[in-house]
Amino acid sequence: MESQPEQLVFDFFKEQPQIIAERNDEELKLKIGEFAGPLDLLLYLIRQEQANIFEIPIAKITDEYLRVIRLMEKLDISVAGDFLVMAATLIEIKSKMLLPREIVEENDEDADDPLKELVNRLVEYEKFKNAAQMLWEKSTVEQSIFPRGKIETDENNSEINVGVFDLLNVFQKILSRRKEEIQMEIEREEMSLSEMLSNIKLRLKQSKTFNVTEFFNHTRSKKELVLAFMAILEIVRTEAVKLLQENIFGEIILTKG
Amino acid sequence: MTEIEEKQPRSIEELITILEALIFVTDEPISAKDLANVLEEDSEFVQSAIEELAQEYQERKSGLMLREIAGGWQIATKTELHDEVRKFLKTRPSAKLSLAALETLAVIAYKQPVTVPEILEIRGVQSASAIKTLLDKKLIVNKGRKETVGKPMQYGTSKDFLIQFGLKDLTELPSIEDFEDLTSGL
Amino acid sequence: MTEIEEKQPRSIEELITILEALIFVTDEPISAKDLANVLEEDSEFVQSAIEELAQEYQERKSGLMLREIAGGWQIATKTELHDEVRKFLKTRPSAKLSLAALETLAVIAYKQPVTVPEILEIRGVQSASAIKTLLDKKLIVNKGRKETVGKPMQYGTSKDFLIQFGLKDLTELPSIEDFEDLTSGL
Repeated sequence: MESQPEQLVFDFFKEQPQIIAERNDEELKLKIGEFAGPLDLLLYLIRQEQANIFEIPIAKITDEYLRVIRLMEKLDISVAGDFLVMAATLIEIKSKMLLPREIVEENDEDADDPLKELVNRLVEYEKFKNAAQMLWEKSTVEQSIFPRGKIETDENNSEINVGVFDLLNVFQKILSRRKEEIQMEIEREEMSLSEMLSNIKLRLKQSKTFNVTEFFNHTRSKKELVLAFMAILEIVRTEAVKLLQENIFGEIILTKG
Repeated sequence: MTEIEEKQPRSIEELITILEALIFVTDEPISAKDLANVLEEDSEFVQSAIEELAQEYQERKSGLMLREIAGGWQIATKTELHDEVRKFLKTRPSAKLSLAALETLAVIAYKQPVTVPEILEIRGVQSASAIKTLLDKKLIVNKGRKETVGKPMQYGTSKDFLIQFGLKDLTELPSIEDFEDLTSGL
Repeated sequence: MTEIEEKQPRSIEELITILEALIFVTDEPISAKDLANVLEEDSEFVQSAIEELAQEYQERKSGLMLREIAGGWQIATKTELHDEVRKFLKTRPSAKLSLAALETLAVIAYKQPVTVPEILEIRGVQSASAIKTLLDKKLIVNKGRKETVGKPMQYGTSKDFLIQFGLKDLTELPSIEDFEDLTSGL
């Protein structure tokens, strides 16, 4: 039952982020191998220094980090705010480390040690970075497996799960809906879409499920029906809800996902 | 990517394995000749490998068969399983018409020949995509243009519609009056 | 339509044959439970028949395999034939996700349901465009709003995610703790 992992005949090549500045036709270009974020850059610099994550040479790493940021700015590469936030954090840690130890401990009582916090974040981040690598490998394997080609029934499934009385049933419902509309259109105050939306949301809040078919049937005019329909669409798009219909002619139920 | 290493000739077993995969992934039936071209193998070698594969399919109690159709080879479900397969396909999501398509079909069935504006009038909503679906499924057909302003296209149900719904002809469509009795029995 | 004739119980051989046909015709992976429902057979009986069929596929030198993916069963080509199949279909490996998108996806896969601020906390960088990419590729889905300040939208992985990454279900993901310090020695 456990499917054996197939023997793979291709290589997984790991894309390493790298910084390459190159001069090309008097135009200085910077190729920044994609850094996924400031933590990624930081990990890269720590690797470059062949340092341990738990013993970061903070002064050196901070200088390196700032050098890269300055390089990016100089080369007109817009530096995302998140990179700058990290730069500030590093400077803060570095300056703290330069203070005599007693003063730091007196002030902070190692309550929130920013370096410790940074290390924790790096350790946590690295797990997900490795998980991302795993996903990449999995998708590569998956790309070597192919499903069957199209067969006739895929797009033209001519079988229809409907009988002739279902058809009549639907037709009758349309007719009675029309009759109601005509009766209801005599006097009405129009609702707006936002009123309709909050109306439905309120109902959803009160009970987990909401009978859409019934709600549609209770609209008082064609315009209101259209609004109700639009409101339902909007809710399905923006909220965690599901539209369920047990059988084809059955009622449509909106449920909280 | 480029293969420099010298190419080992394939054994017939290897060839059969590859052929099975290729025939499986193609959308259209594919000929032994085309397969031979792709694999850079002798056409007759490929032909005999396919025949051996077809034989294998026949011998093991498989739900599938390898068959030659329209000048090419194809994997398909065995004929004798068609009842089960059809029954199964009916339960697939794609077998279900949307409520919109169903309503549109109901209007067309009972009001044919009927134009798009007339359907809009009855259903109260646009039916363009529903009509497209129904045309795609060959449940409705064009019934020519109506001799009125704008000459709108008219639609009616098809022969496939009758087959699909098990009707001899349109007079067999139940009437609204029949309906009351029937639903009370459900 | 209705079967009046008395139903003979199916032998496991017959069941396997039918299952093979049905798994072949579905356009997406189908679970043993769904198959059991359609065939009106015991779920465990169907499960063991599928496993026997998968075994058969493995034993004969087939170009195909029967595998469990995204909570269902599917027939697909064997991994080791990817060179030939790809050459035949003239396809390339599809565009890879960016590092940012992959990281974001990893966070969502392991922390779902998870909000944008929570992803930011872990990745240390805004993930808006990565999330858009993942939504566009249908690898993630909205999982409703979190009942907290600002009611941020939560995200989780989709069925397509399982399919594209070859997972039976989310429990097949290795534990996130297994990824700790893998490269600290480098």
